Amino acid sequence: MNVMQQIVDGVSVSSSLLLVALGLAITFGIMKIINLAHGELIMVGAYTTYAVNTVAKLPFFVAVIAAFVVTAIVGALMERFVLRSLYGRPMETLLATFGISIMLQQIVRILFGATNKAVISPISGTLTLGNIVIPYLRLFIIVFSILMLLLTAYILFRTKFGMLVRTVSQNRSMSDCLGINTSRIDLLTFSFGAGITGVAGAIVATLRNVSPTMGIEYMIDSFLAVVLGGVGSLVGTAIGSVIIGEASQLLTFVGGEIGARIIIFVLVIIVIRFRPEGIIKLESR
Amino acid sequence: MKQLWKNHTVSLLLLLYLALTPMFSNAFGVELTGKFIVLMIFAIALDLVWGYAGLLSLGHAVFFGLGGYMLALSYSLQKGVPSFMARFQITEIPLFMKPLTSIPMAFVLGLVLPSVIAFVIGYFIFKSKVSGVYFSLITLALAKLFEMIAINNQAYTGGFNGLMGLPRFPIGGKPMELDSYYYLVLAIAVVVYLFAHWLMNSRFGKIVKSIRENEPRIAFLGYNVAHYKIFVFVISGFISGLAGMLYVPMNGFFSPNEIGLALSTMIVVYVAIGGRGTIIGPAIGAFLINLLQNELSEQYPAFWQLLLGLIIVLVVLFFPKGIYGTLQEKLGAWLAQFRLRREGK
Amino acid sequence: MRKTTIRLFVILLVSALVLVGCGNKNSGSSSGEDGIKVGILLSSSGPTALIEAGMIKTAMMAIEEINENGGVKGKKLIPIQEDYAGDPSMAATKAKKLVMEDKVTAVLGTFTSASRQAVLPIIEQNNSLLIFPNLYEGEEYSENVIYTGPIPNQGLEKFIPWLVENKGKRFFFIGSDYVFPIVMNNQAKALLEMHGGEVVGEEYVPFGHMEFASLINKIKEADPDIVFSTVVAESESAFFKQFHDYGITADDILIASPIPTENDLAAMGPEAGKGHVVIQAYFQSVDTPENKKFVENYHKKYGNEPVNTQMEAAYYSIYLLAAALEKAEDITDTKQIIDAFAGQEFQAPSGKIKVDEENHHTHLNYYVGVGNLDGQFDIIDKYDPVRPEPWSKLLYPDHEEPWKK
Amino acid sequence: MNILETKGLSVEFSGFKALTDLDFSLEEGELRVILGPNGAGKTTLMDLITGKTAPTAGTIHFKNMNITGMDTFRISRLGIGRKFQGPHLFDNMTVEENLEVAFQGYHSLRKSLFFRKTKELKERMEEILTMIQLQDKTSHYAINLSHGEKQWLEMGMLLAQDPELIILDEPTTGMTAEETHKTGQLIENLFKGRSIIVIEHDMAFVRQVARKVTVLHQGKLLAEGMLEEIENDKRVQEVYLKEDSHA
Repeated sequence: MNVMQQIVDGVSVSSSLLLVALGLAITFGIMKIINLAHGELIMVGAYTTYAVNTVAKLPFFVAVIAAFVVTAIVGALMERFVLRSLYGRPMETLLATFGISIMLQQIVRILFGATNKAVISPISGTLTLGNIVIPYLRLFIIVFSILMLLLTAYILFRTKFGMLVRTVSQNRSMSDCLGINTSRIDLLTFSFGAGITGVAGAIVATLRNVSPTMGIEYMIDSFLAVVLGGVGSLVGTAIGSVIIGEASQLLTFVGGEIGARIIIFVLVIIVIRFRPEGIIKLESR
Repeated sequence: MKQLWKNHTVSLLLLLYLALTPMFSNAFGVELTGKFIVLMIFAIALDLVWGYAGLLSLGHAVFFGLGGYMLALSYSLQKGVPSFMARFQITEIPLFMKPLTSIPMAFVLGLVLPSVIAFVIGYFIFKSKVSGVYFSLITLALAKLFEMIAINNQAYTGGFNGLMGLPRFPIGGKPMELDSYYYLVLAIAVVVYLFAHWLMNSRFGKIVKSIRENEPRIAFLGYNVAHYKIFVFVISGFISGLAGMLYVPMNGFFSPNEIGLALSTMIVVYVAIGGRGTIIGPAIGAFLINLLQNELSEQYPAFWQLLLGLIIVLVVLFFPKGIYGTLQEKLGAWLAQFRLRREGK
Repeated sequence: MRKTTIRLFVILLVSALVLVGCGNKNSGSSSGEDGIKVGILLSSSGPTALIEAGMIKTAMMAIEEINENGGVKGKKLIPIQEDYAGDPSMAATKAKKLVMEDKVTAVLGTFTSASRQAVLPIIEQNNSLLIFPNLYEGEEYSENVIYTGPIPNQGLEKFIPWLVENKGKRFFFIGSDYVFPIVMNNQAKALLEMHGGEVVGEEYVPFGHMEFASLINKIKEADPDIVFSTVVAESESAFFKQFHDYGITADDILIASPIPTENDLAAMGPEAGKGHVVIQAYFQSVDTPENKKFVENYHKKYGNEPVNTQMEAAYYSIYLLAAALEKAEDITDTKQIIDAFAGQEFQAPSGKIKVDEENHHTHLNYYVGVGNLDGQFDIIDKYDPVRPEPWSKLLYPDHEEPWKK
Repeated sequence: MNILETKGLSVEFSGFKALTDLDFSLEEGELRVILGPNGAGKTTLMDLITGKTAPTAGTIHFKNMNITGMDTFRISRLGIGRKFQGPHLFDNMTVEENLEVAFQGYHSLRKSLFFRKTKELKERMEEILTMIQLQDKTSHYAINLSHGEKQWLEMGMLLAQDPELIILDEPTTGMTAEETHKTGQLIENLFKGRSIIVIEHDMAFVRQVARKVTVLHQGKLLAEGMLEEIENDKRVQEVYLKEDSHA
């Protein structure tokens, strides 16, 4: 069995997982919003890509941008009309977002019909190194996800906006006193997180078909990755994704595809139990 | 008597309606309502954990499912090795499933196993610093996990297809009439309701509530919070398992859907919409949503999904206490004013 | 705030109740007139709607055509449609409604084996009639069910030898991890053995699995001539897509499958399915006058979506039912209707088909097709109706035949 | 005889020394006021005594029993009651319920399940309700009480809990002058004979109740003695001047 290949594939799996989880690292990790509609944001991104790329025949990168814009708008609407009034009430947030997820699924079903849709992979061909084969598509996804990670990190830690975001998440009332328009920051932060998630949707759409219910699995995996890595830390999310991604590949030796997933779930549950703060702990008092 | 009426108006009205159903509705209607009642019991079970102790479990179907599977499996084992086993060259019932060949034993297991699992999970989680949303996330993962396990071990669980063709109501040997089974379920529902009511108005219930209200404080009053959480979780698991078992004959069929995410989240919705922390509220939520779904999903399938989502969002935004909770509040306030005016004169 | 709250609350309840109210009216009116009620129990919402929605359309189309030509015994067929959102328990509930409340003459529907078997006891207890128009694993027989879809032995009997002869002997079996694919693969393996092929690997993935890197990796390791895939639903398109991404073409390793339809090609993107071989009882590209008419009418009615085998099955199932009703003396007696099905023939779009004289399953034509870039299948081989064996003679040579009793 | 004694008590939060090598002792029946600017380690000390946080070094003895690092609920059962800074009630429960859960001696599951209000309990309840002047608000939800009432309800809960050592963390924050005074009296009459530790800023209040005073500064013991001595203590003054200057 070609272990090297498995590890490489693991990297690509991790990278798409990282991509999907990145948005959640912001909405859940930083804003502490339990967004059960995270998967549906991915789905919206995927459908936007389908509409722009497959139907309207525009180039793929345009579709990616469109996916960002559309989901960012959806996110903004969610924040403005629902989440805003629920801050500090995680359980209510969780319920509301579940309601939203049902609605989004149905809306998409009405707009695009029930049948599954396809987004054509923008890149074909494979790279062969010795006995390892990597599709250029997956190579692209790896690079892209790393870029997205860096971009997000840059925005959060090197820009005024990012600084504001972190200030607000640290101490809301204080920020209010400092004259920061917190509600505006919340709006922007959430729709930014949503937008990234939409981009992730555009990317994963190239690996699979596009369907109204495609989001659920991604939603769960993203939460696992974020929590495993350490809530509120981008590095943590990256690490979480890599662990889960690699595990899901390498553990197939042990229990096959299904066994691998079961083992991962058990592992993550145990980690949450003993380190709720995740593998990467933010030092704070 | 008057007191009883005053405190339980809604519950009594609902009970009256349910008790009369078999008289004015056909077999289909009765079975449907029976199914609703089972879900009401399940909703009450979740309410104990979420509504009172403030622990939002997103994986409660695990207990419902365990209970159901015990009975469903037992039924399928009655005629020797079932086809779903035979298909995997299993020629005789494996040792660890032997106990299930006896239906009474299955009943016992259907109550014990969920409780035990609930205890293990509870002990595992509540003896740690895990709390709030992390508890919810763990239970979410658990629901997914059990779903996968049920699907994965198809040689023993019937896998993705589930267990079907289950005899209808063979409670104790020979089949039971639909109506009599319906009333049995209803009776159990009443008992569960009364039990939950007693439990949550006992000192225990008050302590559980104060855990929800202010966990650190109750510890400073000398209570071992973990024990209380575990206990209420186990009770809830037990009732969920019971509901799961009652569901099997009503449905004639049991599948991984009943142990996984889908049901777990739906039951949370029932409780939230009905009004958590009120015992009867969640039951009403379960009843109304299912009634609506059954009426609307056929005429407007697409529309129904939208409406359900919308209802959830609106309730969360405008009736955080749920339908019953809000009614209770408004009525209470109104009555108070009314009395004041009376006294004023 | 409080005011708005109350108002909202009222609006919510009222709207809900109103809907319930007119909901009832609708169902009332449909059962009013004198005619033959046919239940259509298929999902128009939920995960499986993507296929079942199409079946509803063709079934309705057939009913309209029949009614336009004077109906059955001068009576019109009255469809009563129920959506169960792909949930077996709800399927059971809705079946109860159709049978107990609407008292339909027959029910066409259910899609997965889970939903069929959830419905089965209700149909049997009420001695009603279910027409199941979909591919399934077989190994079942019910007095009250007519199975109009294909079962494993039919396609595989022709497909496996064809593959061994034309494409190669080394097979790698993959499938979604539940009964249907496993039964399929077991029969295929038996046939393969009989025709001197060899199994170089076998893997199953969880239902809804989306990440196939490691499986493709394993396949490349084993280097088979043919991947025999019974991976279903969304996993299927994910597999074909990623297989394609890894630069493996049909010429390197061929995917052979009894599953994909025109819809799946659309969902995976045609170039992912290009060159891979599929056996089905119907393709849109089938060249018969009946099919030309069928496809034309469909596209006129519902626009240019592809038509597939399940949709054709739903269509001819209605016609078979109509024929049986025509033949039966007393259509209030389910037994008579069921007996009338025996040996019933129909010139379907896919060619002449026939319900078996005894085993309640259906003799179907088979086509070997190759996926092309238009999202259609180029038919490269055809087989005349094949006898259905609910219990494959090959696997269970001496299995008792319940219909014999 | 000392009811409470700490030796070399220290605690660190990720490098930050919240409390260093503190020796503190309290006599039975004594009322001790603890003063100190913000971050002096007052609340930290209380957290350590009640088991909310575990010390990095040192020991705590209560009634000559080592309670270092014990679970909160165990310590509480030994007879240490605590009132937090600001109201800390069970908001969506009635005044009566709040008091009821506070009563001691019914901690086990079994006892809590099959609990009947004894005559004594009922009387005690009445007594407390009158003392804290909430007798006609028994069925009000705690969340609807006025700030002062909330504070007194907490006092009531302490009475119900009936501990030997009572810890009051800034009991008068947010109270009007006369509410504060009233609270002072309340403390003096209600808790007669019990050992009490009070953390307080409000000097008026301190003068009203205090006898012996302990002053903490930057996690260390700065001064200890009778109020007058402390008030004239140079070091204390400058600490407090600093405090005021940037307050």
